[in-house]
Amino acid sequence: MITDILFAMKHELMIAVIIFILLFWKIRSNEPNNALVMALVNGLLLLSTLFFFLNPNESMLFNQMFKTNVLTHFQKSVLSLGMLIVSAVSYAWLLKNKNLIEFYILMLSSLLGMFFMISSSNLLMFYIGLEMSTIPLAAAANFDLQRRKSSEAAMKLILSSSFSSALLLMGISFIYGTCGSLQFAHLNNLLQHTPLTVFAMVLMFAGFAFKISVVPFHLWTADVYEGSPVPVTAFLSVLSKSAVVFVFTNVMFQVFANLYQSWVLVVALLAFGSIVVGNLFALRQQNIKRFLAFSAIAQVGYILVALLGESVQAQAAIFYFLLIYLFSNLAAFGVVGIISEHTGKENIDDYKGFYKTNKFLSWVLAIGLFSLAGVPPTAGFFGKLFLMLSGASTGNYVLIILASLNLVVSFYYYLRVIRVIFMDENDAPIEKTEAGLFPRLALMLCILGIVVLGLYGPAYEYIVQIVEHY
Amino acid sequence: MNAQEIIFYLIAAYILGTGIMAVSTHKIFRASIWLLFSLVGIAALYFWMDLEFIAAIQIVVYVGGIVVLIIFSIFLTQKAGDEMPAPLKSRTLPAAFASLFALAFTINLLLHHNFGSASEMVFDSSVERMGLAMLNTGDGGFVLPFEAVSMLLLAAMIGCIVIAMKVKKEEAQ
Amino acid sequence: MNLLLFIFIPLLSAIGVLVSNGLKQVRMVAFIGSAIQLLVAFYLLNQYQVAKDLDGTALMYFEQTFAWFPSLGIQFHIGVDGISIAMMLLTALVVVAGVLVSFSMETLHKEFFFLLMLLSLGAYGFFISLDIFTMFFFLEVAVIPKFLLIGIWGSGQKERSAMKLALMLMGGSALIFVGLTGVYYFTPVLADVRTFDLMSIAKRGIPMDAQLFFFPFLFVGFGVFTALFPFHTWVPDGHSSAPTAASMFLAGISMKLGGYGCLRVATFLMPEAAQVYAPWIIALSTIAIIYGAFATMMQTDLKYINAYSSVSHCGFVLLGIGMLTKTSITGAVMQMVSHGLMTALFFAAIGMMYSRTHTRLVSQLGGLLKVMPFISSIFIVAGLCSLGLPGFSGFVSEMTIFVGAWQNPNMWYRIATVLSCASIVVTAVYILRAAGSSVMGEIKDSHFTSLSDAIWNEKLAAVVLLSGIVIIGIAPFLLTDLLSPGADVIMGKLFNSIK
Amino acid sequence: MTPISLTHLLILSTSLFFIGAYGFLTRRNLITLLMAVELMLNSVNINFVAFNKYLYPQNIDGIFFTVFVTTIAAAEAAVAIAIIINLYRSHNSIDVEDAGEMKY
Amino acid sequence: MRNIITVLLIPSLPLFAFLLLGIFGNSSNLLKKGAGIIGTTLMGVSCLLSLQTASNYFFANALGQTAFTGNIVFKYTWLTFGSGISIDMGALLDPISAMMLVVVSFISLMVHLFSLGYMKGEERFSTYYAFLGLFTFSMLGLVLSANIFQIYIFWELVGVSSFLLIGYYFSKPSAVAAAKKAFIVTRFADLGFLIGILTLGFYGESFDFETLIQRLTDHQSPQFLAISTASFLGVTGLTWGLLLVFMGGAGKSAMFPLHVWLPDAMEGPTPVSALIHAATMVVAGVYLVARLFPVFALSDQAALDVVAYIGIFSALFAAVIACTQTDIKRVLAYSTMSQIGYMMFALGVSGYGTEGAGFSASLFHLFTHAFFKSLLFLGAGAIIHLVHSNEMKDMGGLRKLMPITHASFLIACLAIAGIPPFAGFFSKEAILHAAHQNHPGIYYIALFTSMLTAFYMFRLYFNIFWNKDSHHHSEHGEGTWSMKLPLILLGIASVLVGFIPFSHYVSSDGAGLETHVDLLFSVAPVSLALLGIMAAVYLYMKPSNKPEALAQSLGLAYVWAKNKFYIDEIYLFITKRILFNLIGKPAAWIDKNVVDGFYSLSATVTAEFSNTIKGWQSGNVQAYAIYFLGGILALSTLLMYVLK
Repeated sequence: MITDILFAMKHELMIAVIIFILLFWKIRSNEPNNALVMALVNGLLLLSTLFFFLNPNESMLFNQMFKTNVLTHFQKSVLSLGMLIVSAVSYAWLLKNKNLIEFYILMLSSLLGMFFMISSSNLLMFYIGLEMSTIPLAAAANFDLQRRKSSEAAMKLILSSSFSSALLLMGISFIYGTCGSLQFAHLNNLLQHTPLTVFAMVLMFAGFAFKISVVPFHLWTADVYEGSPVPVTAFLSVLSKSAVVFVFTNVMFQVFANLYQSWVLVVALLAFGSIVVGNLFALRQQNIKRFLAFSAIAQVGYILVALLGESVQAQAAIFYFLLIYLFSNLAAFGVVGIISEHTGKENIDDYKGFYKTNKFLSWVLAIGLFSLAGVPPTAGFFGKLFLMLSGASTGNYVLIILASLNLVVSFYYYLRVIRVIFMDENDAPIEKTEAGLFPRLALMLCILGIVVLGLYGPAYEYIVQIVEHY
Repeated sequence: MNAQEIIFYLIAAYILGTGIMAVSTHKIFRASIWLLFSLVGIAALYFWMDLEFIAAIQIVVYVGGIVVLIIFSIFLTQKAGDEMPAPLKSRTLPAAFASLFALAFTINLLLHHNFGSASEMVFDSSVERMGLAMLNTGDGGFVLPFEAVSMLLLAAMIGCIVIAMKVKKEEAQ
Repeated sequence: MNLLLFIFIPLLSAIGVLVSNGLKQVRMVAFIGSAIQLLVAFYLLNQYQVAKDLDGTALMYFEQTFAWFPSLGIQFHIGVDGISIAMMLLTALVVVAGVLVSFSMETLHKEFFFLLMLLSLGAYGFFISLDIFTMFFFLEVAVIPKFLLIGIWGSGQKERSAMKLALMLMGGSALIFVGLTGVYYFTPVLADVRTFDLMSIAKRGIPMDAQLFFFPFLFVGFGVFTALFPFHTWVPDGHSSAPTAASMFLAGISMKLGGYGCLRVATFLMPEAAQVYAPWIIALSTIAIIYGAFATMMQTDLKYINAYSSVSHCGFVLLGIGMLTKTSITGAVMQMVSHGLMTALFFAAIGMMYSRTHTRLVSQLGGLLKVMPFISSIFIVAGLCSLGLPGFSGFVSEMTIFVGAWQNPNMWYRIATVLSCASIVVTAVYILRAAGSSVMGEIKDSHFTSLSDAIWNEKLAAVVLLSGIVIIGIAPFLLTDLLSPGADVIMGKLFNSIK
Repeated sequence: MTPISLTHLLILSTSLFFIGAYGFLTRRNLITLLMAVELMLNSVNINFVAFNKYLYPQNIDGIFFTVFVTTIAAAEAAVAIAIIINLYRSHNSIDVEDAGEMKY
Repeated sequence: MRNIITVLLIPSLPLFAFLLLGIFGNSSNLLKKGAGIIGTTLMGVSCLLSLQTASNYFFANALGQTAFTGNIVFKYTWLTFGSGISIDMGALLDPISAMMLVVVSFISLMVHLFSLGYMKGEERFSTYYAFLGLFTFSMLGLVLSANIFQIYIFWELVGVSSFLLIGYYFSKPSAVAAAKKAFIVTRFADLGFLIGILTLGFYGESFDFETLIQRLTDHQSPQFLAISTASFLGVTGLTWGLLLVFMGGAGKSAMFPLHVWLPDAMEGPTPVSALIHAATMVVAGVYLVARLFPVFALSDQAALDVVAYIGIFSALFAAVIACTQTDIKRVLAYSTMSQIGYMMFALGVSGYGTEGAGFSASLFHLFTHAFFKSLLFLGAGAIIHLVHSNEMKDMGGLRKLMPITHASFLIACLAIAGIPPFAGFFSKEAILHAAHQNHPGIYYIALFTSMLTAFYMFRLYFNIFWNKDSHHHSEHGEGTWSMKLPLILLGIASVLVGFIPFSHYVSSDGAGLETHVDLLFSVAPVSLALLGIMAAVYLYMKPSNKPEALAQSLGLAYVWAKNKFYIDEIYLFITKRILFNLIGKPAAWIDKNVVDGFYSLSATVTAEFSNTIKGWQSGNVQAYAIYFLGGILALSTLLMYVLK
């Protein structure tokens, strides 16, 4: 019994253990050795990632509030891996940080919140997980204590998110009011198609949409990405988003199955809106982090496109895409973070002539961007195409056509960066930057992921298998 | 209209009135006090609903905790009695329109929704029941959220400390 | 014969380029890789003949299937017929020549040759694929190397051109993708599995209304790659900004990917729709032919001249496809091969001239025949091939298209054919203008007199391409025999559909 | 208690919610924004409690939801205030209009 | 089998010369020096083989036969088109091709020989011989073609070798321009040819001459019915096909209005003019019509009439212009055009079989003309070699300096003027006779033209050899023996070939016609020719201002003729103004601004739009919240009230 719980909650327990170790470490010594802390955390995160292979069983615990199965284990491992990469690529920033342990505690708490959210089968746990993944992150966003932008970003994040969670809560309360239950499994049957439930659905949808930056609930994204410290930005853009999407697909297909007709419309509309608005804004960005933020908004649009498809295919495509997206985006953010930390340069134009001085980083950034853009042979190509293929499976050709054509626009801005890196002349390019061992390893891992995930078909097939099963 | 109802409407009017004052007064300190009144009014509503436990939490956490925190922060960032700048017209109009529209929209939905007949069952909201549920791992237990929230509070606390702590001089450079 | 060689050899050469050091080593690796590839391509031709003699009925030869994404019905299914072999030979020739003319690449040579190899990988992969998703994959694999090649090593407004090219090709890809999804979802499901497999889709057939809706997407999408009017504007800018080898690749191979796709995917899979849309295809390609030719006449930059003429010449490919007769389709493929070789030769000659004189403007060149007779002769020969002189490949392919086109007794089709024929006169005008004032005439710049003629690698490149052109020109039956069975299969599909 | 009263309670909470929302949308001081959010959360709490008591007395999910919302609101408020104080240090103002450096 | 090899060798030897000299000519010193010898030797062998083949055909094989038939020596399927039609490479021996073989190879040999001296010391000597080889190969291939598409292939090759040879002096802009013009104008004509081929081939379901002729002359065959019922713009498919094919022929043969390239083509080395633009390539059009003559004559009289009218008009038109030109090569060029006009209308007025006197006469004239016209050109070459100018005013009194040239030139002039017993007399008589019988109108014009011919030829002759005294002194005499020998040989030929009973061997149906010289009939043409010569004697024998006075009195007519009736200007107007300015420039402009502009515009619009909506991202958290709330309300309203 106890071992069952241990195995079921292995990820959560692992993260909690790390948090407590760090807490005690902080209590024991006020000026801990940052490198050591990082080594420990990274090691344990690696362990947590590998936990996936440790008896990924199926269970339902704690008053049916906590469910686990292969899929959730998989998702948690993916998130652990993401956290590991974030932590590794931000090596330089973290090393200098005076409050490293606190920072880790916040990030890990946020991760823990995501785990709870992923495993939630109950609106209460979902809500707690959601808040738990956001509130510490808002604090972490402010960790560049001296930067004006950092606190502005944190402020925008916490206020926007509290506003959004108030609306989300209102939606939850209406659902509770109409159904009398918070359990996903019950809601599936209890939820009837009435105006009030549709409204509640929209409210909840908006809550999700806020977290994954769907237009028009996306407006905080770029500002927060720009202002936050790079690890937080990377975390937000990849992990928060992935975690919420994991739950989102689940909620949409499971809880709101009866409202399918309604939410499909919303999803289609917002998918188109996100793609277009994300693209249009990304076109004109100068700051590379803002640029990545808007491009991420467009990417989410494509995820929503996939959501229109048949449940299994859609979820498989989305999870597959997120896995690729994690590697691609972290590769891009990793390089941006390294450069930003070493030189303070964040403008796209600063990257002129980057290839002359930093070949490795240039290629990593380029491959990351290619993958985001969906260019073969990177995995992003497969990810994006499978998303759209899934979207087309229910015959939404108009949307598919529009989304495909928007790919061209997105291509423009990704290539713009590539062009700056490889083609533009510059007398004073960014000087040669030594990334360090951890970041290099992490970036190579990203590249490996980007290359292998697409070309190696069984990766996708495995996800399909898991999804089909649950 | 019986006494219960009259009391309800009074409390409702009180909550809304103080709420409106809280979001419209120009003095920030007064606003916090109006908020305090409004929250107390909500506690009163809980009392009216025979939910003493919730009412108590409302008073302890909100009135005793959050509002005090807010007042502290006001002191840290403002001089008492400062007039706040008036809201921008460009913001007020759409905001008012959106809020009113949303209000009408929601109320319309609520009025037209059939919630079914009220249950005749007596609602047992004793502190004992809640206590047992809070720490129960089995059916009807809430121990997991309880633990999760405690982790959240821990994290929030640590975050607050780091952010709000005065930065030492040499770090500032 | 294992077709995977066509994936692995370029891949290994690319990796070899990455691990070698110094220009000499890098270019030798690239050259050896591409030369082996050429030999293997000829070996494939040989093996194909052998296999064909053993079993003349198979639709595809050397087929291999590997599961890739089985749940989506995506396979790595490869196989060839005569048409693809012809295209692969073309690719092999152009790649060798492209590597040879780039021997003196100074900046970032490693990257340069790496990208060239990647580009050839894309082309080979595209031609051997029998799964339309895989085809699409390889089609796109080839896009980014082009962008980088133009943008990094190009000249003039290279970045703008690179961007334009990449975006328009991506636009084409986007259309293709929409078409692919349509094909995918509207092909009847067998045994609960959808498929991207070319042959099985062809076997299952696509319902008419789906064909009508999705054919334009596929055709226009591939058409963008092959400079279908009005989606051709990437061609002039892209070709003229690209470094020599990239121009050769672009015009020689890359544009052919589109033509091949139009034929193999769009027309083959949706024959009924092809018949419905044939007038449109013909109209657009006729416009491309005439309009491209006239636009060429006004150009002053040699590369622009060749680029616009490529628009015009590739119009013939689409015209041949649009006419939907066996002869015209065979002619279209011949024209692809022929134009590929010819235009590569042309670009090679222009590149050699440019690298010496540092100008490509017709008005500034002149009298080069005196100082660099070899290069100038190559230029003239390429020009003569372009204007369809007998003895070179251009003639036979154009004639085949015309004869094929004329077999369609529709009066409007005939008028289109006549107009297209008329373009060969215009071609003569611009080719002779270009040749007349750049290599003939008086030497306009005194420093030209001190310039040297081609060196061995350049000569070898020219000879490689030229031999292809001449062999096809003198013995076209070799090519038609190769293409004929493939054309028959496509025609079979077309005629079945008429019933 | 009649369902009408439930509806009345809901109307009360909804009104309060949108009063809070209006406050959030219009006030210029960051702290008042936070106060407006508290009003909104409270109104949701009323909803939960009312639904639980009048419609689903067999369970106590609603009550617990309220409890946790309250707790989380506290955490949120704490973090928000810390952030606002930090912001005040760098900006010397907590006017919303002054904290809009990053845009477009 | 031996026959095949012989016939194959005839064109192959020049081709071999081309390949050898073209590829290795510049790299090997031996080849560079010996190019002329090699080329000439190979050509000589080829010529001997041609003579042997022809004599075999006409005399040995045909003994005892009543009619000469076409004889396909070999045939190889070269390119198969889907529906059973194919381009075959073959060699067809019949009277006209055998005759042409002799003409082409003999004249070519003469030119090879002549060039040994004429082109000596040229930098690109070997290239020159390579090109000559290429041309000869193509021309021989054209002559031997058994397939209408094959003829088109060699037709194009001939065109390109002509281009290369005219542009031989590539650093001379006028030469390059002339080469371009020649190529493009003939290319334009070939467009018609090609479409004609396509039409005939499509309906005739074959490209083979024999099959095609057989099917299209059999009025019951399905192919004939199909092609004569198909019509476009009210004209039958057959007429279209034949006229378009004739258009190709007219282009190569410089018939009005496609003649403009021929005078300019004189920019090439003079021996080249002698070979290509006098004797061989320019008569390809006549040859082509002759090839398809049965179809013209038996199935489509209308097309044949067009041939006749264009022929006679060109003959007259060119003769008039020739009277006014001062560049001796241009005079010769216009005279060539005029003479080809004769050949054409002779075909045009001819009937088939026993009515086919015109056909034989035309080819007879082709035959004789080849000799004396190339003689004229070579002579002109020798003169130009001496005086280094093409203009009449730089010449005069050369008869003493270059006696052999003078004598041969005179023979040629007499021949072309139609004075008996020179070769031209017989052929021209035959033509006039045929015209007189079938088409009196044409006959009278032709008569007048023959007077003009005599006039301008002797105008030329006197201006060169008489008129004023020579101020030249011969540096290298008349030139080497290699230059003189061809003149002598051709002179002898120009005298003798007229006596061949030509129509006996060459006739429209192969059956042979009896030649009869009607002395009475000859009176008129000969006396008119003498009249023309007299006029020339009167005007040009001695230096005088009579020519100017005459020119003055003719006024506008003279100016127009002198300016070649402004045909060049009309062409220039059409190409420059209409094609370049009205089509080319707009096309380039549209491409840059409209088509490409559309893409640029869409990019700009996108960027502008992006700029316009940037305000959404105002940086203010409350504004974000309003959008948030607004989004929710909009979606819910949409779901509940709009998209119910």
